Amino acid sequence: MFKKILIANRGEIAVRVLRACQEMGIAAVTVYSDVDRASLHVRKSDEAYPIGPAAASESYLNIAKILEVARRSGADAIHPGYGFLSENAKFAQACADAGVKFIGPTASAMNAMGSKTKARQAMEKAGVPFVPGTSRGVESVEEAEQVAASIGYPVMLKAAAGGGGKGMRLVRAATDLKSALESARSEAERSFADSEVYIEKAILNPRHIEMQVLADEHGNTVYLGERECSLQRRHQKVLEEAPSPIVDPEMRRRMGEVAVRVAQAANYTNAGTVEFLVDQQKNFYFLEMNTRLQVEHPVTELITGLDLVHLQIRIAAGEPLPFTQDEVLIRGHAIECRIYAEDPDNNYFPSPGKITLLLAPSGPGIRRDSGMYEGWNVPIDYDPLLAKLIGYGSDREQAIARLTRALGEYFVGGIKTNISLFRRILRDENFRLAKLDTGFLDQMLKQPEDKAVDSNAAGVAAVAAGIFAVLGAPSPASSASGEQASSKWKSAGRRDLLR
Amino acid sequence: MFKKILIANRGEIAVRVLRACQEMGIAAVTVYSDVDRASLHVRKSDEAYPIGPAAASESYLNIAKILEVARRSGADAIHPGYGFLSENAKFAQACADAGVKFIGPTASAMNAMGSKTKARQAMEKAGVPFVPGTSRGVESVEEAEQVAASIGYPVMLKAAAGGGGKGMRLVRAATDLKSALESARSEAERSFADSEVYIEKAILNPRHIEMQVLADEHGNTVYLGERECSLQRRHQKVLEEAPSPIVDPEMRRRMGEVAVRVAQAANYTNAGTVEFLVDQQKNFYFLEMNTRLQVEHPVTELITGLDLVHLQIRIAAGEPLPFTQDEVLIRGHAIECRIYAEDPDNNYFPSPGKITLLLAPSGPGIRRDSGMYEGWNVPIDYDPLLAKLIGYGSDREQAIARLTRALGEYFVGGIKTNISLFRRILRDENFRLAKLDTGFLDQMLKQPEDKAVDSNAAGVAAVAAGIFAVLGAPSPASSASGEQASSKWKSAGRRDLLR
Amino acid sequence: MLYSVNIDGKNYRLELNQFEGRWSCILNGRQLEVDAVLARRDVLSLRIGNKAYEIKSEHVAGDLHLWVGSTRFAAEVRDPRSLRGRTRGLDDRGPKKIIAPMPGKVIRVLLHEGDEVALGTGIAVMEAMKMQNEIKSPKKGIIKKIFVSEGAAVNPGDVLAIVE
Amino acid sequence: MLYSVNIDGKNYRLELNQFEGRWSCILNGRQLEVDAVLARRDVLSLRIGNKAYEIKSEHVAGDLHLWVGSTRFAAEVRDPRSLRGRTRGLDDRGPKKIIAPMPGKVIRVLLHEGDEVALGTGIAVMEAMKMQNEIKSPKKGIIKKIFVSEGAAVNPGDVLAIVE
Repeated sequence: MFKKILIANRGEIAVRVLRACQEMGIAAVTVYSDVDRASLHVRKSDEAYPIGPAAASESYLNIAKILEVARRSGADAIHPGYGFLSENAKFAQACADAGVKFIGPTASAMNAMGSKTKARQAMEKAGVPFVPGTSRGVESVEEAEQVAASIGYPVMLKAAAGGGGKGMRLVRAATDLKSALESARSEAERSFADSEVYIEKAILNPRHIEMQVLADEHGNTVYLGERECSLQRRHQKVLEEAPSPIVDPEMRRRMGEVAVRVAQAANYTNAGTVEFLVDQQKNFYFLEMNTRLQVEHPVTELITGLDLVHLQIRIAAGEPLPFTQDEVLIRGHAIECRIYAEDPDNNYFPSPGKITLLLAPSGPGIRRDSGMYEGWNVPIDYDPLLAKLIGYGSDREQAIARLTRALGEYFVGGIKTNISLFRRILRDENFRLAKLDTGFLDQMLKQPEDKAVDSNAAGVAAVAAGIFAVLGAPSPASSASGEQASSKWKSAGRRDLLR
Repeated sequence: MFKKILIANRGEIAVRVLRACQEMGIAAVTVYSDVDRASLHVRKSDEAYPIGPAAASESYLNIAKILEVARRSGADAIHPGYGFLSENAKFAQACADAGVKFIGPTASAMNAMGSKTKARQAMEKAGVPFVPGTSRGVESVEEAEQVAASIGYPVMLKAAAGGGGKGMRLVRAATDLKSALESARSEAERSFADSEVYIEKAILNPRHIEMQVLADEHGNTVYLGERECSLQRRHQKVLEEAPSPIVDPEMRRRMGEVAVRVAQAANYTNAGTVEFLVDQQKNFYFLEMNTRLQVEHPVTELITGLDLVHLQIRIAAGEPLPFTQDEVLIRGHAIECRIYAEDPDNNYFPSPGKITLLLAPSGPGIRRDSGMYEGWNVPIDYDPLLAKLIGYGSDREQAIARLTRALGEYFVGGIKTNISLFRRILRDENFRLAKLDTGFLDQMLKQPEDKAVDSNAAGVAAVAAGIFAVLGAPSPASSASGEQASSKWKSAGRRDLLR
Repeated sequence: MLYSVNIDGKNYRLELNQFEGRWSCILNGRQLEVDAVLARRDVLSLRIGNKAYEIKSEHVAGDLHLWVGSTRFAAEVRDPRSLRGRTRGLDDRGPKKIIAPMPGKVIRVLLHEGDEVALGTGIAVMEAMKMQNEIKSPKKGIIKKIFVSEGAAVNPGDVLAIVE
Repeated sequence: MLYSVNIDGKNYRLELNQFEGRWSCILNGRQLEVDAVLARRDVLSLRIGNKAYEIKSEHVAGDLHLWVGSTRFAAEVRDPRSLRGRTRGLDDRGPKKIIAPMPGKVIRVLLHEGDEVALGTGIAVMEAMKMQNEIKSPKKGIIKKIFVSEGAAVNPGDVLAIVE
């Protein structure tokens, strides 16, 4: 087993991996950018190394710096988390070249899957079901127009190197194709330094369902059940659950076997996720493979009772899978809410700043994977994911009930979060009936929110306001820290201006 | 289903039940004594009623006051938690008479089980295996000496109305019998207002293993697997786990079936626990039935995926059990640590006072049921249980690893807790090998603790002490609140003096 | 003590006095039985009659928010005798300022001074925390002034443009 | 700044200076590369070299404890120039006071003044938080004085008896 693992990430996932290391008796080395010195992952680690300024390209994405820390610290493995370098084949290769084990698939498996167009070509050979479209990037607007016409509108443009909805455009009619292609290309170029964009038939109102796979380095590959990830905003997942309410054991077996075939076709090792689009007739189409741990892996952990990060580490250390497909036991239901620092009342604008008060939920069926703490200043420089709140129940209804209860206990003061959005989703009639598709959330958000003014609660607030005033609140401490936070943003802004 | 439930308890269990009510859409009414106004259970409830001074006999044990709150609030059911009135048949009967549903067994089932001697008589009829001894209280020292001689020393004296080790004495030789009987009787009288004491053969180095049962009001009774509760100090459970490392599926079935027979013999309904002593040959003997929810119920919840409090409420509302025995699926392993306000370095003296800093663990496999919060003043008047930390894992080793990790994250500043005791237990070689019996903890605590002074850590502490000094810590806020706490104790003490 | 309290735009007259830990409270002329404990900084355990509430107090960018359970209210408290507190809403009249709602970078400026805008027309695109967000016009009118250019770093509260 | 720091009875000479957020640190003559951030009140994120530590600071009954991870150290800090800080241990000599370790009630007094006691002999029984605890003699000797009687309420730090 490894003696020391370097965690090349930040935020909640760095803390998640750190905990796994501690549990396995492995020393954890972390890295941090200038604005992350006070982060939870630094505080909790055994060793921590600064790797440069806030900009990810100069810190968390800098392969040379991270390998240098691996060398200095004597780490024998690197866990990349998700995002940043996690799906970077060059990084995986550089780790291998430096004699540090990359906890994830090989560079060649990544390469096979990293480009959506290449993956498509390989998977077609393996007989995996596909959405009709091009298997390679389109060269010109003319070619795009031809392809779109032949498969029929609406079509979807996608970045070959894409992820997270970047470089993705839905085109309903030929007149919109040109400008959509241009903007998709420029976004792809900006986001991935690769402007390749391909075309697929758009499946309307599909579900997004993905299958977790795990493959050891001895040829054993298993699937651990699916996750329903249809709740998205701007193609970003917001809430995920497992199992999917529409997948029965037979469909799970069929999807799982396709996912295993996908992984095996790429000689895939370690944890990975095969994403499918599912249409209204429950036909499923291969979308792409994510060659890393997913943000939403906890829902699979809760319904299987397994620890995916432990298993990732064991697999990377050369251990065989400790169970067979038949021994995977799915029980109960789990739902994850991604708590973001964003303002649901103001078009989901990011909301960095100082957390002045943090009340965290716990109790039966509640798991909280968090990278924040009271007093922490959420930096403006990274993804706004603060924490994940995951609810487990004997069935979907109980998971929803527990999560609703826990969201009521959750309070993050000083910044805005999307906690209220989840309260709204979880009480939505269609959500409760599991009538989900990838358009669900946009649809729901178009409805005016039922904001019945509770005049009793307003009166209570009035009394409370008076009591806080009498007791001397706002306390000098809290308002002072608020000012500090805002002046810190200002100085951060000024620093940027001076660069 | 009930509209409103009164929770006749305090601390973590009141919060536990409150959460279940919120999850089920039931309004929660709480009660509190004068020193509990700032308790978490009051803050989180829908309605809260003061019921008198700190002394439990004048508040949480006062049947008339609690039924008066039920009447005023319009509660249609009462959940008693554990301790206090939970096993009081008079209270159960008074609830029935007042037309409020008692969430638990009937008064007559409680009466059948409430006296250990009566229970023994009833169970003997049902053919349940027993430890040899008297089925009724001994009348005199002479009778006790006779009985002890006939079953052979060592013998155990037990209070008929007992629980929690009160009125319990191990007697190794005839010469010690008289004084042990007297002190057991006086303790029993003081604790339960009932001095009846009976004698059993003492099983040396037994395991304490208990079986959770659940019975609806339609004649269905199931068992939910066992809990290993051998880790005790002064006959008080300290750490519990499920399943027991020595119980295999066949033994579980046999114990479960006996437990179901016990419950059925008493026409038992709702949740209950049948306790067994298990000797070194894995023979099990009926000990007693606890006619309430146990402190350690979460470990059963984690391995079965069920919510026992939800089920208690559903059963009390007249619903049939929603599953059969065959559908109970045990998966993984769970361990619970009872976090007490007591000082493990100073003979486990209670340690009430103000919590100046609270860092709470979370993350994969960690459940925390807590009644404390930062800033709360732990009162001196009640049981010192602050919270329960429960770890789940795919297997026992992983549960231990996760719990060890989580204990490392747990910090309760300002008062002493037994967190360090659990770190010690979890790394103990014999504990890891599951070589457990009820003498384990006393044995372990007799060993000098391996307190290798980490001179590196001491140097780190020296540097940190300097940095806190430079940064101006101790902050005026924290030391001021410390003084407040101690003066509050003083005034509490003075109040007592004036009574 | 007499307070004028504004909750989400509605005014309340609140008479509140504390004596030996007990409160007397009259809200809009109605006497309430109030019992309050500050559980910790910014968290109040409040009872009105026997109803229990958990209240959280929060200051964001100078505004006071009170949370009753999970419901947020904008609050303002004025003590008429001492004339503490602030008035607000006055600078909403006249030309509208477009304010940066977050710290970040201006990625694109979509319009020019003098352009006509409808309610909701995009004026600029900002990026922060890896997300791009369009800053929209709060009213129909003409862009009088644009204060930022592409690539500029801005702070919350900075004026990006003025629409008239 | 020069400090004399006592950790679990061992003295350290600490030279510590802060300049623009950077620290210089010499511990017992050895230069250390130190980097510290106060994450929140009483919680320090400390790096020495590249080793990382989470330090918690706690004041209990006038004593300062520092926790390095899960290990607790009793700490005392003295700044020799200003002569801040306290000395202690002096009143441990001579007759030993038996101090109430917790608030509670004296349930039973087991001995009388003049009785001989061994190390660990029970002197009184106290009850608090539903638990009874025996207060034991910290040394061999004779009970010189008993200050409490059965039923008395005591506070932590109260002297119960003196053993000589």
